[in-house]
Amino acid sequence: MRGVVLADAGGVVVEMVDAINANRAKLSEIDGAIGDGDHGINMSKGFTQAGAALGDPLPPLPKALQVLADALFEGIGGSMGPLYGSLFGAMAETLGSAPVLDAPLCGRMLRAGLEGVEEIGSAKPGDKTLLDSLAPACDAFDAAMAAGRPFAECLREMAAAAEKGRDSTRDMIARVGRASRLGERSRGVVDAGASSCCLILQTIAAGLEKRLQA
Amino acid sequence: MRGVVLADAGGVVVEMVDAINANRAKLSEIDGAIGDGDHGINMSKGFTQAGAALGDPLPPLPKALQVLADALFEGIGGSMGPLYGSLFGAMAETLGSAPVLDAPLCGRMLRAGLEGVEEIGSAKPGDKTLLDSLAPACDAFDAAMAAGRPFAECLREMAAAAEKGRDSTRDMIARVGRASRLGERSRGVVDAGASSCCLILQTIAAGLEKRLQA
Amino acid sequence: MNRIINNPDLVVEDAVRGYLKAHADLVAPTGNPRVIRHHLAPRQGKVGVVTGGGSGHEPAFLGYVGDGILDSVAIGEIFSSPTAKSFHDAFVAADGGRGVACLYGNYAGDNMNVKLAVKQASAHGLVVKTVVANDDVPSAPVAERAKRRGVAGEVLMWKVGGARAAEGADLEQVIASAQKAIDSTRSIGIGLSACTIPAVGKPNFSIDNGMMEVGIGHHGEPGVKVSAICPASEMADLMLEHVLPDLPFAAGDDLAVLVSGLGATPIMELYILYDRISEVLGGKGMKVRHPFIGNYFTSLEMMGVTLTIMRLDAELDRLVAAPARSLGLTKVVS
Amino acid sequence: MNRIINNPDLVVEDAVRGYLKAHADLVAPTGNPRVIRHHLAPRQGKVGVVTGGGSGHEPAFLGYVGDGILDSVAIGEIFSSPTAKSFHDAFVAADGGRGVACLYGNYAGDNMNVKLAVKQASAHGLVVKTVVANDDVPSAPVAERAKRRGVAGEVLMWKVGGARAAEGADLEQVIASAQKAIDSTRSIGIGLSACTIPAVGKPNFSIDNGMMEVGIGHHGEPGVKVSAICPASEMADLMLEHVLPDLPFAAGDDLAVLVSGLGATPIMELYILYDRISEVLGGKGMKVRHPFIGNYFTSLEMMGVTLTIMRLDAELDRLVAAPARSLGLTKVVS
Ligand SMILES: Nc1ncnc2c1ncn2[C@@H]1O[C@H](COP(=O)(O)OP(=O)(O)O)[C@@H](O)[C@H]1O
Ligand SMILES: Nc1ncnc2c1ncn2[C@@H]1O[C@H](COP(=O)(O)OP(=O)(O)O)[C@@H](O)[C@H]1O
Ligand SMILES: [Mg+2]
Ligand SMILES: [Mg+2]
Ligand SMILES: [Mg+2]
Ligand SMILES: [Mg+2]
Repeated sequence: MRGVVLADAGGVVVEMVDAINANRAKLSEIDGAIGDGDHGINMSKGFTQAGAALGDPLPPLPKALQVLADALFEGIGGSMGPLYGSLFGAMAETLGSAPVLDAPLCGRMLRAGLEGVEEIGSAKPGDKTLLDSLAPACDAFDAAMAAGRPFAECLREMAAAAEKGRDSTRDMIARVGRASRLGERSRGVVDAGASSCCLILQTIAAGLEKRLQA
Repeated sequence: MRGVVLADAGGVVVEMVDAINANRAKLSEIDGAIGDGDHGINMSKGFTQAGAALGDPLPPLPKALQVLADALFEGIGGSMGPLYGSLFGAMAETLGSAPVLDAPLCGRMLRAGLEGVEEIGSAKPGDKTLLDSLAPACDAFDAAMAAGRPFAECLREMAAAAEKGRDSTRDMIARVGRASRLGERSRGVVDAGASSCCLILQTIAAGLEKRLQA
Repeated sequence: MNRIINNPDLVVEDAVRGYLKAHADLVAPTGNPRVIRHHLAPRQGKVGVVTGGGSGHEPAFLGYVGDGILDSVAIGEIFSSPTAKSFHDAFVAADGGRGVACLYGNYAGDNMNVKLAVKQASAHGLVVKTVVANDDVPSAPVAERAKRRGVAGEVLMWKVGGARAAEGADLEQVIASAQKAIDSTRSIGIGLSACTIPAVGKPNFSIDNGMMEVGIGHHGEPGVKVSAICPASEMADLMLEHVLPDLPFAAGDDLAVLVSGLGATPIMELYILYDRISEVLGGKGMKVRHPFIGNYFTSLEMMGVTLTIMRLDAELDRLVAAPARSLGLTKVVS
Repeated sequence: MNRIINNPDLVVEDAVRGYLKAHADLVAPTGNPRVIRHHLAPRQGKVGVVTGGGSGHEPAFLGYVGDGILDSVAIGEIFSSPTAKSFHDAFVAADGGRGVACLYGNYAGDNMNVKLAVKQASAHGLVVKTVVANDDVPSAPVAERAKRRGVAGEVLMWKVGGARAAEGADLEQVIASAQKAIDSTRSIGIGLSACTIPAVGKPNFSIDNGMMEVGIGHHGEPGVKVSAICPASEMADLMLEHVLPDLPFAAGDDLAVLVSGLGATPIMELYILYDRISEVLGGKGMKVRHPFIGNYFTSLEMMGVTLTIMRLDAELDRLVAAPARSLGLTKVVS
């Protein structure tokens, strides 16, 4: 069974930090359509702090995810701190001290992250939030795994579902968060949190795949 | 020598009240160009209160002018209260208990009013204020009288000079009051106070002339 | 955007620094730049009273640290909850050994961050109990009161909780009084113009000229209706029609009434509104024992107003009347 | 114009009524609806301390009636002097048999109406002495100080005069202290947006977006320059550059510093500005003993800020620090 050596995979978090920072303006712009236009600012603030806290040499992935979670909890507040903090905190906890990440562990990690977000945020898929990217991504990963597909393919399915999930928010009415102010008028644009979450899941998928060893 | 029986001339003040009220909007509009657009409101407030306080039957002109002065002192505050209050108060005082208003007394009355305004307001002709209507009106009255013209003609000269004085403010730069904010930009429109003062002086001239008795 | 700021991303840091410089007789810094405390906190033997919330509502939240009110405050970005860590550090800054009452407003971010902070505090033995303000009537029907936002009623909740703690009450008692305070309190806001978060640079909602948004929230959350602006006395009537039946308030009630500007509304207009409010309440046989009129809980430079009414029993009356000294609210017992 | 008013011609009447209803423990009506008094005024044996001015500057002027400050206030239309009669009636309302100190601001209308009122009062044996505030540095060069407008420095003048009267001083002493207060005080304002008088319905001056007017007056009187908006720290430096050399203030000075918003500027921005002001003053060896930050003297819903600095001697320090209770300013001796 193929897997990722977790001790060598801390760089996945660095790649997430870079992805968020590269999309800072774009995420704020998306949030500006029906939110208050600060999602990129908020995310970039927390992720940049995490990047600075990772240290050199990079810690193993579980530790790196915990550093990221702590930076979000301590650095950004609002809703994103607890939501993404819970996501990465639950992921880190699931990995624990495992040496290698294989497909089943990855599936459990994603599922734990999803549950962490749902527990703290009390939103549901369909509310036009980051869950609409995260939940289908988890489901797609599990489905691919159940169908016996190799780990790399499970990751690709997961990333594709995250993107599809993000796009599905375009036709939704926001039921939580700032955009819920707009009711029917919140339809027609994708959700900012779903966009950042998709970006994060794509980065995780690509980062893990390239670190896959036989 | 012709004159006006003061006991029968209280109606001149009623005519002033009507003139100011009829021009309320216009005076505010003029003030709006380079002031704060409330001159008609301010004046109409005080003059209406005076109208209500005059009583029935109408008091003699000296008393009516004093009622007007008191209403302005007590009713409008700002600068207009003291300035026009002083104008009409000084006029009333000059008339005292005289039974008849002849040209010399009228000249003294106007001059006393002018001095009252100058004393309380410390502005000078040329500052783009109501003085630019009032001062030339006084001078024209005195000049006509010195040239031996009859009282009625003195009044007409006075009214004409008030109007010419009002129009002369168009080319002046405001040096006192709100419009002085604008410096060079205050040029090009007539002054609101000069407009109301001209209206008042025209009303006085017409009111006295029609009450003239041989 | 004509504003008095340096770096728009650092407005909170810059303002807190100025606040600490100006009011050293009242407040002091902590190790966390987003937490300020009473200059004497933690006071041994006293229940700590804490709140926290987004910035841009000044004098809320930090302006209510003071004698007889709050011991510490966690400070968030503009219109954004403080971090869980800041709430936690505020608990520690207030803890005088008899536990901490965290009295905060019902917003998604605050709920999440407080929950995390309380868990963290209890992990090292610090007892924190919470009261969540939900006084904003238009934000949910009465059957779903738990969903309602906390608005300016929070000020009265802090006043009551702070006064109770100052009396030497224990944590259960402070929590019970603060809970009673907010349960006896109802609010509504009317928005007349939008506001701009400096880091964003443009308003993220709008109210047209000549229109008003009835039931607006403190961050521009949607109200129950947008309608043409009406005279102040009709605004007062409209606000009372929403608020009075909700508790319900009734003839014979003694009240505390708080009318707060949202930021840019001239103070004289609050009194024009209050003139009518007081008349109507009097006409219904209620008595305003404690009126508070001013900018108590704002939303940057929004125009508009909030009305908050609390029904007093003897205990609430005593606690609202108790002496207090803070930037936002001072009660001198004269 | 999104405002909370009834009849735009009656905003002052409506607001004063509300004010009296809300604060009966502090203020009381008089026979003149445009004059309010301390609820205990006239206080026998105490010099009466009075001011008056146009409305729209709340909490100035009426909000400073209270313990240790003003005994009565004459209230004008928005941005327009009270009548001579109202000033006179305010003198009478404050007269406790030891004379009246009228401490007001240097505006054409106020000068004329006070002059008439003082004449009228002296006609029936009431002694009124006056101090005219002229703290606004940009309104005239120092050589023509008598021409300068009075702005937020008036608040400190009232505080000092009121405290001196509360100590039992005689009229000469109250006048001397108030005169010293204003002679030791310098101010400057920066305007960031215009304001609208309800009865007029549109702003009668304008400040473009992205621009600021340095030296603006409290009614939008022209400043010394209009320039592009700059960071708060540069605004602070600019204000200090105008104010400090004028007295001049110097190393070793003890100061009272008052930073007032003009109405719509969020309070947090006042603290951002104060952070820098306090730093610069400290760097120059001066000490801020009494900072006052808030909306002390506003101009309806203008955005902008005023800075007022007073140099303290032992007497001014004592009088600024003395206890006071009013809506606009409360000093609790803690
Ligand atoms: N309870 C929740 N659960 C999951 N996601 C949420 C929740 N509330 C808000 N979000 C997400 O947060 C995003 C907005 O984030 P951001 O702009 O950073 O915060 P804010 O709305 O406070 O400005 C939304 O696009 C939505 O995806
Ligand atoms: N010192 C003064 N002496 C004479 N007239 C004056 C003086 N100051 C102002 N005015 C007159 O007042 C007029 C404006 O009056 P008004 O609009 O009622 O008052 P405000 O300027 O307070 O709004 C000006 O047009 C000017 O003629
Ligand atoms: Mg936000
Ligand atoms: Mg946002
Ligand atoms: Mg005018
Ligand atoms: Mg005017």
